[in-house]
Amino acid sequence: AATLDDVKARGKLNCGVATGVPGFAAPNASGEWEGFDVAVCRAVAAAVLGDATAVEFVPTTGKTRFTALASGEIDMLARNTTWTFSRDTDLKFTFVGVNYYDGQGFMVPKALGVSSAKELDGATVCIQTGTTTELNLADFFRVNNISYEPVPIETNAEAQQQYLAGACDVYTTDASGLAATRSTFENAADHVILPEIISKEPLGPLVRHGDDEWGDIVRWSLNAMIAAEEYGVTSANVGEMSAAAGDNPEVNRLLGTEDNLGAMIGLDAGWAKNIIMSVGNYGEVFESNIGAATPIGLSRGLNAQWTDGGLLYAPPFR
Amino acid sequence: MATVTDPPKAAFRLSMLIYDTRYRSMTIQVVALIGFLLLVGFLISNTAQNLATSGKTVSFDFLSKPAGYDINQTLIEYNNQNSHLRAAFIGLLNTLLVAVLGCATATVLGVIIGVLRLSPNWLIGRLMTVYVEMFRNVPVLLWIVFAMAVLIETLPPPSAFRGDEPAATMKVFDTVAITNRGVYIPEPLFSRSLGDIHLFGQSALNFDVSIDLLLIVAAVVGGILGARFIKRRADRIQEATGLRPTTWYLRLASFVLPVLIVLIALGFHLGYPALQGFNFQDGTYLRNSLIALWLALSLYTAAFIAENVRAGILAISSGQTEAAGALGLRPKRIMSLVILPQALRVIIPPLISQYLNLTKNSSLAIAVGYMDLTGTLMGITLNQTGKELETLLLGMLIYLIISLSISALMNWYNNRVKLVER
Amino acid sequence: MSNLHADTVAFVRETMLPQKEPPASTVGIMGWGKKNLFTGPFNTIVTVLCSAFVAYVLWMLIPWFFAPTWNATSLGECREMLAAAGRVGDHGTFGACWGVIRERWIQLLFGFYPAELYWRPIAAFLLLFVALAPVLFADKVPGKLLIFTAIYPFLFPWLLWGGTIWSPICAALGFVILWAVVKYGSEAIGQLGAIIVAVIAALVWWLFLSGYVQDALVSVMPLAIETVASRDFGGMMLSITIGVVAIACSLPLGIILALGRRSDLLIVKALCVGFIEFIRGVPLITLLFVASTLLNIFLPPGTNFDIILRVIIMATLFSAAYMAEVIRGGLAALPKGQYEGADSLGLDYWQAQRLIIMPQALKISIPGIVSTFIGLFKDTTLVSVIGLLDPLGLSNSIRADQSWNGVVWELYGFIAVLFFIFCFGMSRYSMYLERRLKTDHH
Amino acid sequence: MSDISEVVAEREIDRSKMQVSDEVAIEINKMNKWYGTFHVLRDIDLTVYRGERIVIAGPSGSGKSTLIRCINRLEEHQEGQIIVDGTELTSDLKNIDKIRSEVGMCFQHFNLFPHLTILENCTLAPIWVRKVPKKEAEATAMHFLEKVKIPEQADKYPGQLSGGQQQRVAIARSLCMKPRIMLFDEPTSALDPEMIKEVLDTMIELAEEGMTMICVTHEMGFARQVANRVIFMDAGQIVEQNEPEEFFNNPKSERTKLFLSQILGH
Amino acid sequence: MSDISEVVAEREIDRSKMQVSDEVAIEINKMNKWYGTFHVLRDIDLTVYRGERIVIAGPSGSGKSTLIRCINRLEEHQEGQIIVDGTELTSDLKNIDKIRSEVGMCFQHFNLFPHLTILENCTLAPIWVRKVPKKEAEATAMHFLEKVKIPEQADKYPGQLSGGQQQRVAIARSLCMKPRIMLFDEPTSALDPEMIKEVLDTMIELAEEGMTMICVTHEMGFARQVANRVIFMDAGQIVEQNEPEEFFNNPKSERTKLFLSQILGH
Ligand SMILES: Nc1ncnc2c1ncn2[C@@H]1O[C@H](COP(=O)(O)OP(=O)(O)OP(=O)(O)O)[C@@H](O)[C@H]1O
Ligand SMILES: Nc1ncnc2c1ncn2[C@@H]1O[C@H](COP(=O)(O)OP(=O)(O)OP(=O)(O)O)[C@@H](O)[C@H]1O
Ligand SMILES: NC(=O)CC[C@H](N)C(=O)O
Ligand SMILES: [Mg+2]
Ligand SMILES: [Mg+2]
Repeated sequence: AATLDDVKARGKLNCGVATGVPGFAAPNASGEWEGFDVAVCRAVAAAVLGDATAVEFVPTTGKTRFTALASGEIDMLARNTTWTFSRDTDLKFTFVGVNYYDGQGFMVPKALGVSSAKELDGATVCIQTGTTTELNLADFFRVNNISYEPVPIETNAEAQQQYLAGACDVYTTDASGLAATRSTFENAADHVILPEIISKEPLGPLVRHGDDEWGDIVRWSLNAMIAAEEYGVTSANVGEMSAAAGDNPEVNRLLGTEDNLGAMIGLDAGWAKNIIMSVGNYGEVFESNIGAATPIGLSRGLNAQWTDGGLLYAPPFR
Repeated sequence: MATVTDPPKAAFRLSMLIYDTRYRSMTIQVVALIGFLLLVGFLISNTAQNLATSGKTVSFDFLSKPAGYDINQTLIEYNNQNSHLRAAFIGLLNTLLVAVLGCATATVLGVIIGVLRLSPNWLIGRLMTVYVEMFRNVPVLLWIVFAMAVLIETLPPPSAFRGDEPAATMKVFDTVAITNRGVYIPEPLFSRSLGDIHLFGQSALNFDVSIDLLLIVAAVVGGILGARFIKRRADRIQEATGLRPTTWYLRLASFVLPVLIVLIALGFHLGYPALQGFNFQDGTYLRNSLIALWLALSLYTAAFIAENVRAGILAISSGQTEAAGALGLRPKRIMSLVILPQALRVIIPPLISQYLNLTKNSSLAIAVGYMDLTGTLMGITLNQTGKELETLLLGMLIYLIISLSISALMNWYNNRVKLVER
Repeated sequence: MSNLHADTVAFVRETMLPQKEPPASTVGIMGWGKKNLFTGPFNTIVTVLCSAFVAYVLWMLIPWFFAPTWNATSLGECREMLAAAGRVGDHGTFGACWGVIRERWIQLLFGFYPAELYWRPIAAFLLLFVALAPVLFADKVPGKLLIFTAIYPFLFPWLLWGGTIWSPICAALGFVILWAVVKYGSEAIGQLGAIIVAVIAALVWWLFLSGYVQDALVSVMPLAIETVASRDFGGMMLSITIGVVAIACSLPLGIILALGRRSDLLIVKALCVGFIEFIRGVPLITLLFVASTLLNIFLPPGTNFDIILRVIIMATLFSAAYMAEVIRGGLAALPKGQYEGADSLGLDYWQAQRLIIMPQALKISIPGIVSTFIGLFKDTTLVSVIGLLDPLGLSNSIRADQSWNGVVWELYGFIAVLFFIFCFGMSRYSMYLERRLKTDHH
Repeated sequence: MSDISEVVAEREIDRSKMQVSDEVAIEINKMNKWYGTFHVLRDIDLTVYRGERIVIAGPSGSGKSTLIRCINRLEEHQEGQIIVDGTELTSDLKNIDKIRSEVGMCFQHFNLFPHLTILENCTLAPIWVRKVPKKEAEATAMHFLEKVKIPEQADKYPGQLSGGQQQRVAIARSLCMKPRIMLFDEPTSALDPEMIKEVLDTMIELAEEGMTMICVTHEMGFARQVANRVIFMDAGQIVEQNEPEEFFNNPKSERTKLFLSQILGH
Repeated sequence: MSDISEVVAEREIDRSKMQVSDEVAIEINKMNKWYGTFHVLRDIDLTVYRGERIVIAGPSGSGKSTLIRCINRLEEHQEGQIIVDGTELTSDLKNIDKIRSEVGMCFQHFNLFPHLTILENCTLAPIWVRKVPKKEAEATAMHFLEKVKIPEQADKYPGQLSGGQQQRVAIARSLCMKPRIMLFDEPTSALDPEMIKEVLDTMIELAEEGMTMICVTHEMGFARQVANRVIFMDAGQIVEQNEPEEFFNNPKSERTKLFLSQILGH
């Protein structure tokens, strides 16, 4: 019941991440995990334990992630996982929000001369098993009445290997994952991501049913990052802004200089400050891991703040 | 002389539960049973409690829901709107397919290698020893992923066959395409096909059986019976006259002719694979996942079988060969009349347990994405439905049934061929 | 008598003939070759073909193997180095990329175990041999070492996982309680009663009391070494840990199961047979799935223990079933007279088992135990399927690293060689044992 | 066989010490035993007094081994009573343990423990069953090993001894438990002729010391010289019993005659 | 051993039938054989006439078995000639087949085929090598089984027979091929004394019928009574050969004397 107590007692957060998707979750040369999803884990650790490095990362595949979460092996899962009805209800998980609005795309070698997914009749498609994309793929080809040959695969790295070797013509997964994978190719320019996005893939962190307090903590840790960007709180200025109450009451409440929201979720007042200080706000995390300046080069698109015409919209801190 | 009174008809005392051999065994059994029941009860109550907290219920309803996912290799009709049960059935068939293929190849390879290891040719004996040690001492999973890597990394993709000056060409008179997705070989087609028989109506496990196939099987069986008849006749002639007629060509004919006739009657011809679009079309497609698994399992198991075969042959003392030789029997006859009948008794029991191991090892299919029972029922179905308990228990039950059937076969054989001893 | 020729052939040799050299064609390299390689045309052809095959394989492998890529830091760099060395073939550069091994071999051996603590697993495995010595070389090693063998099962996890010294001591205390109750309780309540009470007492100790006692002891005298989390275990070390712990634990379990299977108590026998046949009938991988997904459902709500421990439990149950069969074979090989001899002297069941039957049955079973161990050790690679980082699992995550994406042969080859060395060594050892046991007269 | 009886005869046997007392050592009343549905022992009645040396003979399969194994409770009987030293053999474990430590047994195939030295073989039971300190147990063991004339073999393993030596160790091993009754089941039938003598000598010595003995054997020389009663069994029943002289010279039953003619014939 | 010669002596042996003819059955000329560099057989010269009964004796490792195995081409020789029944043994397969069906062989360990019944053991070679109809082969087999006195065992398996019976089956099996020469390699050394007699009886009967026999054996009783020549081998060479009486009573060579003193000593 009390995941929070467990985590505190353990002094570490067990966080499920992908086995390796560049930019989202991958260990760097010195073995530290880095990436956009990893940042969510670190944020929660910063909020709960005050230490963004107090995380035990558990690499999971599309297939193993849910059992890892359900069995309690991990406290939360931050692994480009799509929020769906059945996962939320039938699989008994709580999605606490969306950290990346995505959709399923296709990547093919340029040499094939394919310009639309509808032209893929008879193609061999690499697909990660146990994912929504596997089901979407089946639906897409059935609806369009064309055939394909699925090659089931466990991890992104394997998919990449098979795709590059030509064992499949197409690789399909979340468009962000495709971009990330392509960015590591020697000749990225030889591969195109087709324009069709065949599904909605709202990706977000999730926790088990049955511990709402813990769900709240993860949910508001994510929201804190989003809100911080909206209000212009960055890792650079958070120290200064949290030193004393400022004139934006919402920011004050966020940073714990006014009211004590932290206490309501069983954390100390500086919880959000810790997040932003050690991890950064949503925008910073995005830019440093997957943004336009990185090899992955994703634009904000739907993931811009609502104020910029995107879908990101943190509920008020009140 | 001390008189002996009547035996003290001791009334039952509690201590007899522990000290009296008659009751003691009962006590132990009852304690064991209680312990076992407690354990089971403990597990069940935990499970119930855990399921209740996570809000799940145990039910097998999901089996009739649409699976939603596609499977690349299906021996019988399947699409993603079929039920999870059918998907599991497809997986089971795939498991059985690779198990049967693997056992057959492993046996052939194992026997050859085992015999060659005893070869008087030093070099070949050594090579086979290297083979056996190499495969026995490295995990089978490593061999499976290794085989898959070899296929993917060293063979050309279908796209290499494209263009005016393709980087790769088809083999064997342009009828076989070897690609890193798999191997395409000509497929048998029947211009006067007799259609299919549909079995099990509308149930989830329904499937079609090709009448053509049944006919061919019937012809093969007929051929075997015919060959046996010819052999029996040869036996009879030999018994009567002492001379054994040469019958190999008759037996060959009785094998081949019926099948040939059926094939011609059905209008048999081959369909050749041809590059069309992204892939080769037509032809029989052996996916690389199947090939890798099949190859690795057979090579690995063959190493063990080779050892069994070698041990079996060595177990027949050289005295048997010498005695048979001293009677004037030719080496071929010594093998077939004296050595083999004895060696088989030694070889077959461990051989069958190797079959059992191979079948169980076929569950490593998931490492290469071969959709067997572990890949479907205990893989994707488990994952998409979140029914860990149900799918795993069902899957284990199916494996258990397969294993127990194989061991039953082994026991039957053992009892049948036991050598008569004093 | 009509022995016509006897007198004509009467013969006595005056001088004995000396040894003669055999005809030149039958000895030396020539003779050997003629006998082993070139007997008849068919064999000659086979020999030539085989040599050609070996030569071809070596001709392909050796240049690949000797590639100047030891210092590369990524696959790309490897390719550059090979290109610079002129190793360019039809399909790009040709040659191994050894940089990945140089960079990761430590990881393949130790996983993410803290580098400064490597001495602990190394010590643990070296001590393993010391602990095994009195068992394996009973004739050459002083029996006093057996005490160390008894301590070792508690020392081993402590060295690997670290933490307070009190936890292994408390765990061991449970066994001491078990033993003490059996020893001193037998007088009062009979042996069967004592065993039942002892098991209950030990369980009570482990489940309820030892935690408090341990905490108390820690607060009084905090003796501890640095804790290492299971997550950090990986590579060969993980395989060996799982293998060694599972075999060690499965041995007593296997003995009990084997005794149960041979017992004439119907229920006990049925339970043991059921367990053994069940475990042997399902693939190990399904048991690992159970470990990773179901074990938590089966255990009391809130218990949440380490995946490695769960895997070890499953591996233990798995090898226990196989071990039981091996030991059953050993028991069956013992003549019935040994049981009767023990009975007639008045030894009770457990004394007979411990003093007479088991020492002999286990000795007979050693080759079987070793091969069970080899099997299990190889099977530890399956844990990569449930996401643990054994060498195979690590190779996947190494290949997920951008710089090494696409490296296959070198990694698999290295891992294969590691396993080969261990397994081959052990199988040779067990063959040696088998030979020794055959000639042993006592 | 005739050789052996001569061998035994060479020795002058001191029957004077072999006193039979009035005290009952073993009493068997209407004992019946079945193996499954096969009736191996039928209505056995037998009283053995302290100091008696009883030889049991009879054709193979007649139930001789089964009878003496019942006395030691290596087999369970189904009907009737067996009372050893005043304690009735029931399924009560305590009684069984008590009786087994009163009754020593030697088997045809010795059944020494091959993984223990001769000395350890002899001290094992005293240490674990009688809870005798090791030193003391070893002293006793050496005493009995000397008695069977192989003290110098104490540190060897059974596999290193000849059959006759092994059987003598087996006897010493039983004696170490200081039994009041010794049972022998064809102790010499697995031995070569030279070794038989060694073992019989040892047994004769035991008899001279007044040990109560029941011995299944076909060494008729031994029976004549040592036994004070010979029991002839057939088909699970006691067919005849008598003093040796009478038994051999003047058998009453037809079966006994037939049997004697066979075993003395060659 | 002495027992056995008595047993053989009891029987009156009809030497009159044991005629030796002038015809050469086996001729061995300067035959040499090496195992690797070990010179096992050195310059063997031996002529065996039809109807001769030759016993080969000699210490262990002297090459007796190797010699008779060479005659049957179970081993290859490297130098010299072996001519059996006029056919020289070369690596020509046809010659080998021809000779093997002329020469019967009995091994120390019988080497019966355990998966075949006694009758099948005996008919196997006639049917497959001699191409005799089954009925006829069975009739012959029964004839020889009667001769070795175990026709009633025909349908049992070798595992169900005693050692002596098995050896007699082995002899019958060889005889079914109607060989002109029989080789025996220590046919009785794996048997218990009573069984030795059975087998020797059978061999004596064979000798009486005029079979040419070469027999490696240490049954000196048999050699005295049946053999017309005893060959003593040592270190791979024939050291002495003579009629049995002369050989035993008046050995010439030192080695022979030593050997005889050893084997007749006990
Ligand atoms: N465990 C058993 N189960 C069934 N029958 C048995 C068993 N043990 C012995 N028998 C049978 O009981 C009968 C008596 O056996 P027992 O060994 O007592 O004979 P014995 O007189 O000692 O013969 P021997 O001189 O051959 O040792 C025999 O017919 C035997 O086959
Ligand atoms: N296959 C072989 N390879 C090498 N040496 C052999 C082989 N067979 C036998 N020998 C050696 O040849 C010598 C003669 O052996 P052989 O069996 O002929 O002796 P033997 O006279 O029959 O002795 P025994 O009475 O023990 O049977 C022995 O020293 C033996 O060690
Ligand atoms: N590719 C992935 O690993 C994730 C796919 C998809 N977003 C899912 O949740 O199922
Ligand atoms: Mg008996
Ligand atoms: Mg010999």
